[in-house]
Amino acid sequence: MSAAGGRAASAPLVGGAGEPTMFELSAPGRRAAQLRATTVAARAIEEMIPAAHRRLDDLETADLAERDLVGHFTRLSARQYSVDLGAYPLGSCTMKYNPKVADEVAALSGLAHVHPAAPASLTQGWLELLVTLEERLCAITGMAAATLQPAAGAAGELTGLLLIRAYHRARGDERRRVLIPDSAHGTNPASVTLSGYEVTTVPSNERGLVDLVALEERLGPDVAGIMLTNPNTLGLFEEEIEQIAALVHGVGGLLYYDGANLNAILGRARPGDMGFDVVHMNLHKTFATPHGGGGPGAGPVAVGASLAAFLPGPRAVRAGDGFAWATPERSIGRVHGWHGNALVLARALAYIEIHGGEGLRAVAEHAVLNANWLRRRLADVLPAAYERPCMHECVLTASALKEATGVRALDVAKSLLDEGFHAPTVYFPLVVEEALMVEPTETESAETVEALAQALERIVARAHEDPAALHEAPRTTPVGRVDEARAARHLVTTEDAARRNGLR
Amino acid sequence: MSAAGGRAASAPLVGGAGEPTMFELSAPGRRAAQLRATTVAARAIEEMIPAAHRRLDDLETADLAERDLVGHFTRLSARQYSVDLGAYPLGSCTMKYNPKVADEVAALSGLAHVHPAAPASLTQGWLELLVTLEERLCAITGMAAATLQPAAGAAGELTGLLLIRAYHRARGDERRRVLIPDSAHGTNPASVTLSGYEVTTVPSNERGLVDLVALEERLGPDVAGIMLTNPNTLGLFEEEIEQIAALVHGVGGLLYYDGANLNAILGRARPGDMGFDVVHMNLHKTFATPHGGGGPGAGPVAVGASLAAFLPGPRAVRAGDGFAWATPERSIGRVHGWHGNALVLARALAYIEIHGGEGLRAVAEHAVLNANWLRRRLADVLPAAYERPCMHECVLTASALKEATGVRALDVAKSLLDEGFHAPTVYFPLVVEEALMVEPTETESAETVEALAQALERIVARAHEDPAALHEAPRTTPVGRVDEARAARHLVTTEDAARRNGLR
Amino acid sequence: MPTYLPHTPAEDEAMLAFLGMTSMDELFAHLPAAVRLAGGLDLPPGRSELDVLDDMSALAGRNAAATMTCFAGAGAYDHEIPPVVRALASRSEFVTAYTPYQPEVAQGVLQALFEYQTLVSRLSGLPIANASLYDGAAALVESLNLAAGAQGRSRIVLSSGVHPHWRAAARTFAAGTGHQIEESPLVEGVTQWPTAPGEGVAAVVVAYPNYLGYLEDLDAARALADASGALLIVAIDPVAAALVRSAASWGADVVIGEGQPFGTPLSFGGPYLGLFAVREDLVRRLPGRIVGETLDAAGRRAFVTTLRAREQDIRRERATSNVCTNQTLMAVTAAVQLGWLGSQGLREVAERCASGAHELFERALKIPGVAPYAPAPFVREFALRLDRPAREVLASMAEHGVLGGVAARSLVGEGDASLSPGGEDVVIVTVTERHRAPDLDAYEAALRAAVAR
Amino acid sequence: MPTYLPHTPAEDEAMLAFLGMTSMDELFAHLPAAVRLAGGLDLPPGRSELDVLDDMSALAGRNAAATMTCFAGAGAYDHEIPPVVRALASRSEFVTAYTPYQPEVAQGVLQALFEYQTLVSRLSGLPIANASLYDGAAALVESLNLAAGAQGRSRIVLSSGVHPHWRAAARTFAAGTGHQIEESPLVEGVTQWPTAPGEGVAAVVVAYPNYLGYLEDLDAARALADASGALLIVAIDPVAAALVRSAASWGADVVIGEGQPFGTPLSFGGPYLGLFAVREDLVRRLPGRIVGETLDAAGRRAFVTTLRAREQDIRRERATSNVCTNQTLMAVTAAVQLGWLGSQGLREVAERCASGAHELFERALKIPGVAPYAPAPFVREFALRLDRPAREVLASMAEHGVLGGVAARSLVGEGDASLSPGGEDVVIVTVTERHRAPDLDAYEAALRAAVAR
Ligand SMILES: Cc1ncc(COP(=O)(O)O)c(C=O)c1O
Ligand SMILES: Cc1ncc(COP(=O)(O)O)c(C=O)c1O
Repeated sequence: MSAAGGRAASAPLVGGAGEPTMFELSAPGRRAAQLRATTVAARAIEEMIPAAHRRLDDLETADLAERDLVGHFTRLSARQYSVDLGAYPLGSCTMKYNPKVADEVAALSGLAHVHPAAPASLTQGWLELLVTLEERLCAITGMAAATLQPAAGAAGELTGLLLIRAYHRARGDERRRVLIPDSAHGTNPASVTLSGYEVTTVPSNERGLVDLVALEERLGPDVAGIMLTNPNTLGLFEEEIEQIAALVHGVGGLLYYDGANLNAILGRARPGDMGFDVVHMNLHKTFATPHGGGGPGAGPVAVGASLAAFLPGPRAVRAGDGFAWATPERSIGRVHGWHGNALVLARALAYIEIHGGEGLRAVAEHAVLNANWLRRRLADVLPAAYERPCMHECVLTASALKEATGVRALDVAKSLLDEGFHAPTVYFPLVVEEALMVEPTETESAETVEALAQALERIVARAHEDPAALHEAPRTTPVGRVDEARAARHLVTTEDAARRNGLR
Repeated sequence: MSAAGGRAASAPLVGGAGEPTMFELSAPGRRAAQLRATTVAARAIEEMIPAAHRRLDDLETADLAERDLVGHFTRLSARQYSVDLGAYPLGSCTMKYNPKVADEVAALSGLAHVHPAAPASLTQGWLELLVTLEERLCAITGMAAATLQPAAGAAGELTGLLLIRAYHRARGDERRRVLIPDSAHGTNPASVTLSGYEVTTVPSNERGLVDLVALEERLGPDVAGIMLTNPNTLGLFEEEIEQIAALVHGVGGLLYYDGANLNAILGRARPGDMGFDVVHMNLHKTFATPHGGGGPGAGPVAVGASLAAFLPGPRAVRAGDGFAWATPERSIGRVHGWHGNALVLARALAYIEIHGGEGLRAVAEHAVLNANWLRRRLADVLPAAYERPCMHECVLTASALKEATGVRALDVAKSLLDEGFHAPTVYFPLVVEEALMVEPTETESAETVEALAQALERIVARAHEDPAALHEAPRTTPVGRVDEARAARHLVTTEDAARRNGLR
Repeated sequence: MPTYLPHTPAEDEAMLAFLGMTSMDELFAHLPAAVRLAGGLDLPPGRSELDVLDDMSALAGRNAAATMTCFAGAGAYDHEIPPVVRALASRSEFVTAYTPYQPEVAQGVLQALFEYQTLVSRLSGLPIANASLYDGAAALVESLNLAAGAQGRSRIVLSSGVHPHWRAAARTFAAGTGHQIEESPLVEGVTQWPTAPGEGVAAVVVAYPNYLGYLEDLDAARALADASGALLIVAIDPVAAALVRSAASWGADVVIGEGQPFGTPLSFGGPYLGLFAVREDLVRRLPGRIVGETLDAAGRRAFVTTLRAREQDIRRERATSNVCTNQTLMAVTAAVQLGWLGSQGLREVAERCASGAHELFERALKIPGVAPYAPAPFVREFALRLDRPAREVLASMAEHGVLGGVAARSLVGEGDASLSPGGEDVVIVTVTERHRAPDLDAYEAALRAAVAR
Repeated sequence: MPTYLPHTPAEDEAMLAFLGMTSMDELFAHLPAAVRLAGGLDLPPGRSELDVLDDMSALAGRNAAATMTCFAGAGAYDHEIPPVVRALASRSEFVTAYTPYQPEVAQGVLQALFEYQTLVSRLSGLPIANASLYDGAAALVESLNLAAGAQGRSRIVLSSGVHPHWRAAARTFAAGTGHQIEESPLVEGVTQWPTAPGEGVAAVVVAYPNYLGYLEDLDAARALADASGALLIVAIDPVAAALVRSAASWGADVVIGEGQPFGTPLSFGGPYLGLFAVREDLVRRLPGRIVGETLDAAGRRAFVTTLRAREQDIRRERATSNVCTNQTLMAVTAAVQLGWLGSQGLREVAERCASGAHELFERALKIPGVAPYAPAPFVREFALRLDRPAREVLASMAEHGVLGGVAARSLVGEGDASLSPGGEDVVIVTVTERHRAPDLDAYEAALRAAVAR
C-alpha cells in the first residue's frame, strides 16, 4: 500500500517522521489533473505517430490526488529554511530579504504570458523593460552597455571572458592566461578554463588583498586579463585597485569584475570608475531577486564602450519611439536560449526603481555597517581572519577554537542551526583556515545581528565546556547531521535507484 | 531592545523558542509601509478636524520593517496546523481539502474589488453569481428559495428561526418553544434563545436517535418547530425522519435542518424531501470553503415556498435579461451589513460547478465510506458509541479506556498530535461519555484513514503500558499541553495586559 | 466527473468489501426509501476547475464597478492592500486551519489573534477586544445583546447616524430578543437625542463619525447614557480613529466597528470583520472568542482561547451569543496590515484620506448645484446635497468611470430618521489614500458634467 | 526614499558609534578617493513599490502578445498551469531559500529535487538526472563539454534539427572550449548525417522531435555515433516524450531538453529549465548539482547534494562545468506539475496536443497557398510552407488576435543548414492542450485571411 498523503507527521510542527516521496505516495489510478473540456476530437495515436516512433511502454510518473499533492509539497516546504523564516548570513550569497512586490511583478500576466518569439511589435513592454534595466545597470556599474542574457553569475563570467577573448582576437591578439586571486570563488577559475584560457593564481598578501608584487611577477603580454571581485571574497576592498588596473592595462590585459559583491558598494563606488572593463552582476544577490532554493538567478554583463560591439545578441534597443531587437556587429553570439531569465530581470528592475540611487546607496551602507558591527562585536569570540574594516561581509576563523577545543567551523555552523539561524558559508574562501564567512546583509536589524552574535558567543562558550555536544549538532532540525560521504559512496539519486538498492 | 525579527528559532524547523509578539519586535521609527506618491496636498489636521475631536495622544500600534513582518507571520504560520499539512478529522467541522482553484476565484479582481453599494447595473456579474448559487443550493436541498446573507452557520440558524417566527406570527400564531435533541450542537440552543423561543430538549433513544415517544410528549400547539441535523451529531441518520416530520407538522410546527452535516447526504437525500421547512448550510463545511483558522464561513438559509416571502432582503433575482435586487414582501429584514460573505459564496459556487450533481454525490459516498471503514477498523480499539452504520462521521468513546487506564479522550486527542494528525473533536456531543468524534472526510485516502487507525491503535496500546506518557502528550509540538485554566484565571488578552502583569 | 477524491475504483471496492458491501448504495440503505433521492441532483454536469475558473472570470468581467475609481465608502472602504499583506495573509496554514481547538498546534493563529486583540484594544482605547465578529452590523447586534444582558434592560436608544444597514440588522434580530430600539433622528447630520429618555434603557448607541461622515459631540451621548444608567456603545471608523479622539476617551463602554479597511478588499461586502471591544468588567459577557496568554506544561508562553464558559458550546441556551465560526482570517489579515502600516503609516493613511476628502469637498462645493448636506465636521467621508437625484448623478458619473459615492437613499428605507425629508439628492462621498490628484480631477469633472446634465 | 531597511536613524548612530564612527562615509573611508563616487548614482529617484508596481503593470499592458491565442512554440510552450501548482511552487520557503548547503534545514528543496531527478530519469529513460541547468541551450552546451571530456575529443556532429538558438549558444561557447562543431543539414526536414564522419568525434547530437516538429529515425544517429566512437546526445521535447519512444530506447547516452513545459509560464523566455540525464557511468562528469539519498546521524533517511567533488567550488579550474546557481525553483515546479498531471494526465496532455496539431495541420493544408514543409511525421508541432513570407502572414494573423506560430527564419540566421534555401516562408505551428475547437477555427480563419491578402 502506498503512504498516507494526509499524514502530517513529517511536518516539523508535529511528529518527527520523514516525508514519503511522491512515488511512495503514488497509487495507480489516482489523479489530480482536471483538463478543460475540449471539442477537439481525440485521435488514435496510431493515426498520428508511426509505429517506429511510438513509446514502447507507458510512462509512469507519480499518481496523486490533489489533496495528497498539496499535503506533500506543503510539508516539504515546512522542512525548508528560507529567508522568510529567518536570517541567512551566508557570506558570498547575499541572502537578503526579497520584497514581495517582486512576486507580483513576476506574476503579471502581461509579463509572464508572453512568448519569447513573439514579434517585437507585440512585446514592446518587455523590450522597454529590458532596455531600461540595461540603462540602470550601466549607471550603477559605470559601464557603457550590457547583455541581459546570462542566466546566472557563472554564465555571466563565461560570457565576459568570451567577450575579453573576442576583444583580443579582434585585435589579432591571442592571449593565453587569466589571473585570479587565490581567494576567488570557484566559478572564476572554472569559467576561465571554459573560456579557453589558463588560470594563473595570484596570492593574497597578509592584508588579504592582491599582492601587487606577485601580480606584477605574473603579468605579461600573454595575460588576457584579471578577474577580481571588489570587495573580494574576504569582504575586503582592494584598496590598490587603481594600481592593479594600471598594471593589467599596462600589459594590454582587461579587468573583469565579479559582481557578486556589488551589494557592498552600490552608490559608493562603481567598477567602471575603478578601471574594470567587464562586469557581471548577480541580480539574485545585489538586487534581491529570490534564490529559489538554488536558482533561478540572472547574471547580466556590462562592458566598457570598447567591448560593446562584441556583446551577445539580440539586444533590446531603443528604435525611434519604440524598441527593437538588434545584434551588435561583432557579437560573440547568443549565450541563452532566448533573452535571459526575463522574469528575474523584471524583479530586479522593480527593486532598482523602488530604491533609486539614494536607496541603493543606503543598502550598501547598511550592509557594510551590519558586517563591521558584527565583526567588532565578535572580536573576542570568533576573530576575523583579517582585523581590518570589512565591507558587506567578513570572514571569521575558528582555527584557534579548533586548536583549543577540537570544535571546527562546521560544528559551529551546525550549532547555529539549533540557535535558529542559518549557518554562514564555511571553508570558503580557501585561503582562510576554518573560515566562517558571515554576511548579515542590510535587511537584518541591529537586534538580529546582536542575536546572531549572542548565539555565536553561546556556541563558542559551549565548545569549551562540552565540545562533543557541538559535534552532534544540529539536534532540533528535521534530520540530524547528514552523512555526505555515504551519499557519494552509495549513489542513490532517484526513487528507482532507491528501489533497486532495497531502500524502499 | 526589541526582539530580533530575523531570528527563526520559533519556527518548528529549528530551535524551539517562542515567537516574540509583533509588539516585542516593534521598534519606534521602523516601518514597512510605502505609500504611493501623491500630489494631493497634505493639510494640517487643525484645518480639518476641530480640536474637540482630535486624538489626544499618538496611537501606537507596532512598528516593523517589512522583513521582520514577513519573518514574524511566516514563523507564526509554521506554528499552525492546517488541512494543507495533514488530516484534520474533526467531527462536526468537516475539515476537507479546500481546492486551490477557489483561492484564485476569490482573488479575481472583478469579484474582489467591487464595492457592495455599487448599483446593480455595474455589478451584474455578482448578481448572476448570487442567483446561480441560490438556485444550486435550492436544488441540492430541495427547497424553494434562499438567502445568502448569513455569515456562518449560527447566523443561519438564527435567521431561520426568525423566519419560523415570522411565519407563525404572520398567521397570528405566537408560539413559545423549539425542540432540540440532546445531542445538538451548542449553537442550536443558543440561537433558539436569541430568537425569543424557549428550548425544549428531546432525549435521544438508545440508538442515538430522536426518541419518538419523548418527542410526542413534548409536542404541543406552542411548539414553533424542531431543529435537527440529519445525520445528527452522532453521525447517525434519523431514520424516523418522516414520522418526526409528520408529528411536528401535525401540531403546526416547522422543521429546521442544521446543514452542518449535509456533506453526508449530498445527492443521496435532500432535507426538503425529508419534510424540512428551513435549512441552513455551512458552505465552509460541505462546500469546502476554507475555515480560515475560525472563519469566515457562510451560512445561507433555504426555505420552502411558504416561507419564501419572509426571507431577508435584498436578494439578487433574475429581472428580464439581467439581474436586480428585490426584497421579499414580508421580509424579516437584513441579517448582514451587506449581501453576506460574498467571496465565500463565490468559492462555494465554484466548488459546486466543478462537481456537478454526480461529483457531489461521490463526495457524500466517500465521506460515508471513509467514516464507516474507520469505525469498523477501530471496533476493537476505540468502540463507536453506537455500533451501527454511521454516515460521514462517527463518535467513538474512550470511556472503557478511561476506566481501564485513566487515559481520557483528551489524552488520546493530544497524543494524536504527536502522531502527525490533528485531534478529533472531543467531549461532543455531550450525550456520549469521553466522546471522540471522528470525521475523516472524503478527501482523505484509504491509506490516510488506515494510518489514522494505526496511530489510534498505538495510542491505545500505550495507554495500557504507560498511561502517564499520554497525560503528558503532546511533546513534539511547538508548545506542550497548554494550561487553559490559568488563562481564564489570570486573564491576559492583550500585550498591554501582559506588560501590566509583568509578563514582558 | 471532476472531484478531489483520492479513491480509485479498486480502493472503493476493497473498502466496501471490508464493510461487507458491494456498492455505495448499501451505505445509504438504512435511509428510508421515501427520502432517498432517486434521480440525482438537478444540477449541470461537473466541469473541470479550469473551465469553471473561466466562467467565474467571465462573471467577474461583468462587474463594471470593479475597474472604476471608487469614491464609494459608507462602511466599505477601498484602501491599499500591499503585496506583502496579500502574501502573508494568504499563507495556507492560516487559510486552511480550523478554529484553534488544539492550542498546541494552533499557536500561529492564536498568537496572531492575541496581537489583533491588542491592536483593536489600542484603537478603541478599551482594554478587552474579542477575536472578531462577522461584520460591523453583527458587532452592533451583539453589542445590544451584551448591553441588555449587562443592564438587565431592553430599551435601546440608537442614533440614526449609525449605518442604516447595521440598524436594519439590529431591528431584524430585535424581533427575537425583544429589544425595543428607539431611534434618535439626525438633524443637520447629527443626532438629536431625547431629552428625557425614561426608564429601562440598556444602551445608547452612536457612530463616530456617523454614516454621513460627520463627527458628533459624544459628550451628549455619554451624558444621556449616564442619565439613564445605560452603556454607551460607540461605532467607530477604525481608520478615522487614528486622527480623532478615541471612543474610550469619550467614555465608551463598548466599541464596535467594521474592520474591513485593514487589509480586506471591498469583496462586494464580505467577508468583512466585526470589531468589538469592551471595558474590563464586561469581559464575561463578551460575545465570540477571546484569546488569552498562558503557559504550557513546561512553563513556556502559550496562547489559548479562554473564558470558553461564555460560549454557546458550553453555555448552550443560556449563552448570550450564538456565534461560533467568526472572521478569524480577516482578523489575522488586519494584524498583518496594521503591522505593515505601523503607527506612522496608519496615521499617514488617515491624514491622506482626510486631506483628499477636504480638498474634494471644497472643489465639489464650487460646482453649481452641489451643496454641503450639513455643516458638521468630518474626517474622510462627507455628504453632499445635489440639485438632482443622487442615483441619476451617480449613474452619469459612472459613464466617466467614476463610482462617485453612495446615494444615501440607497442605504436607508423611506422614512428613515437619518435623512431629512426627501434625501433622494444626498450622496455620501469617500476619499481614501488611493486617490491621487488626477482622481480628484476626474471626480470633479464627472460630477460637474453629471449635475449639469 | 523607500527601502527595506529596518534601521532607524538612532540605530545607525548607535551602531556607528560602536565602531567609533559618526557617519556612513567613514565606513567607506578606506576606499581610494579616486574611486569613491561623489555625486551618487545617476538613477531616477526611488518610488514606492505600489507606484513601481503600477509602472510595471503598464509595461505589461504593452505586450499585446500576452493576450493572444498562442500557437507559437519552437521550444517555449503555452501549457496549462493550474492554480494548485502555482500555489505550491510559490510557497515562500521554496522561493526564498538558498542552495541547500545545509541539508539539515533544506530537506524540502532536496527531496523535491530528488523527486525531480526521478521524473527526468523516467522521462528520458536514463538512470541519472541532475538537479537542473539554466535552459535547454545550456543543457546542450554542457552536454558537448561532457562528451568532449568523456571521449577526450573535440569534434561535434550536430544536427541542424536542434533548436537554432541552442546551436547558436553552442557555437558561442565553442569559441572558448575549442570544440569543432559540424552541422549536419536538414533535408526535407530530417537530418542528413555525414556518411564518413572521420576521427575525433566526441558526440553526435540530434533533436527528437526536431525544431520543425519532425520525428527522425534515431537509428541512423546511433549508428553514426557507434561508428565514430562518439556519444549520442538527444534533445527531447518532454511533453512529446509521453508518446514517443524514449531517447534511451534509441540508445541515447545523454538526454537534454527544455523543461519549461512543466509548470513554468512562457515568461518571455526565462527563467526556464535545462533537463539533463546521462548513463550511469557518466555520472562523475555530470554538470551541476545532483541530490542523493543518504542517512542522518540517527539513521533516518535524508537527502543531500552529492558528488560535490565535480563542482567548480571544489575542482576549480579543473571543473568540467562552471555552473553554480541553477534553476532549482523551476525543477521543484516541474515536480509539482508532473505530480499534478500524473502518468495519465501527462499522456492525455500529449495526446491532446497531438490530436489538435494533426487536426490543425489538415485544416491548414486545405487553405490555398499553404503546404506542408516536409513529409515527415510529427507530434504536436509542425512546419508549413506558405505562399507569402511567414513574418507578414503572422503579422496579419496577429491582427485577428492569433499568434500564429514562429517564423522559422526568425530563429535561424541566413545560411543556416536547417532550412532549405529561402525559408522565409516557413512557419512553425504548435498546438497545446489549451487550444480548443474555437481556437482552431480562429486559427484557420486568420490564416486563410492572411494568406489570401
Ligand atoms: C564571488 C562569487 N562569484 C561568482 C558566483 C557565481 O554566481 P552564480 O551562482 O550566480 O552563478 C558566486 C556565487 O555564489 C560568488 O559568490
Ligand atoms: C452541527 C453544527 N451546527 C451548527 C454549527 C455552527 O456553524 P458555524 O460555526 O458556521 O456558525 C456547527 C459548527 O461547528 C455544527 O457543527
